[in-house]
Amino acid sequence: MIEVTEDDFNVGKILNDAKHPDNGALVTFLGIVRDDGISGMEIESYTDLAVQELNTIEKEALERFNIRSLDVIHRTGTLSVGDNILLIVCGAPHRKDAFAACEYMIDELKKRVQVWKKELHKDGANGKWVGEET
Amino acid sequence: MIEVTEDDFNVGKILNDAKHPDNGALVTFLGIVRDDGISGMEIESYTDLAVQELNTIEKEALERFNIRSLDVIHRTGTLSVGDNILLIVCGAPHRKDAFAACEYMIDELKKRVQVWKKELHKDGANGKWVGEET
Amino acid sequence: MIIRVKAFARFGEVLGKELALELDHGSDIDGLLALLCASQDAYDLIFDESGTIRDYVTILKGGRHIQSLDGVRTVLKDGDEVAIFPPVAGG
Amino acid sequence: MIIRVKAFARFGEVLGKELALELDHGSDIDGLLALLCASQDAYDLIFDESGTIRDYVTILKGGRHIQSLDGVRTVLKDGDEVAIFPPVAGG
Repeated sequence: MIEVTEDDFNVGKILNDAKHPDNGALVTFLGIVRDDGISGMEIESYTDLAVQELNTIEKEALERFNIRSLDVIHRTGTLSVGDNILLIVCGAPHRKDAFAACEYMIDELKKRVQVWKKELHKDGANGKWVGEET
Repeated sequence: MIEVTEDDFNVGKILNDAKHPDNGALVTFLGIVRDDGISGMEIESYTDLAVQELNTIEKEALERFNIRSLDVIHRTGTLSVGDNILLIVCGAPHRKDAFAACEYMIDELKKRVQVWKKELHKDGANGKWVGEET
Repeated sequence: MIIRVKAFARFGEVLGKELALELDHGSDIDGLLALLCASQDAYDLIFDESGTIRDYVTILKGGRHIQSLDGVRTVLKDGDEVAIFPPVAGG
Repeated sequence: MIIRVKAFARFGEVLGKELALELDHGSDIDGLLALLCASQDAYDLIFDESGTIRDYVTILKGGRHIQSLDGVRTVLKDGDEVAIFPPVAGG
């Protein structure tokens, strides 16, 4: 399952759905809005393309690693400190593949998927877009 | 939190409890009884020592990696295919530390923590202890 | 002809997030950018001092990088969708 | 004196999981093992053909490896707890 959505997700349910008789290991990455002196983040996506790119990366991971499932949900919209941003769940017979594929997915996502984050400041001032030099 | 227990756990709740303003990344390892032609597993522990060893490994991980939290729950008793065996949740400001510490915990756990698993066969025959040559 | 433009992140703030621009038939990306970057702020965001498109700018036509087409000489046709955005930063 | 023994996994199946053994005052691990491994099955599980404790056997007294104490010459006292187990396999 690949989703780019404003909605929050239920990690317990998604993990349960990822259970498969072949899967002995589920490795999960949960990205959360961290308190860097900000109140939250505004997350924007080019959704059609982001979903397409996530599917491409998933396909690469399924070819490279011995995994059975890879689920990704990336949220968009206005999020507060502590809110879920991103969930990746990778299921595999063995743990090494699950860890490697989960890390591959998040590393490539950060480089390739059409999503941008803007910091929202506590004083209401206009924050900066993450990754911008200025 | 370090636990060795017969009780199942609620992954969603534990992940939620691991949220901390400094944690931008939660990496979770969930070990599940895999269908290797078995019906389940009997898991035995030397509980006092296992908890002590898990605490030692947690301390090592907190020294080696920039992480804020590390939770481990290892189940014991009779488990069926698909049942949860082990949960590790590692929270860190950044994902690389969270992944590295989570992998460190599971790698060391497998080598050092006083837990043993016996396969239960579908035909009711006496299964073998995992790791035994005979 | 009408070209639809989507701009993201900082680019959306400066250029507008979703635009429908009227261009002469046969116009290319170069012509689109001239219209899109009429203001100094917009121009400085997309072009460097020598008038070259900055390295960090990605431009897609119909989901394909213009580098894989004819670059700024890529010809547009009525209804094309062009996307323009800075480096991604998700996760 | 009474020594409590805990054995795990296959060792528990062969030796018994929890035992309270009566030993002479001043007995050591060697003496305990002689009592514990009276049966051929038990002996073969713990000792190799030359009578040496097999590499895969871990023995703890009060939670400490006997290697860090005096090995099989580690002297026991009333109420001591000894644990004996094969390589761990959790996770």
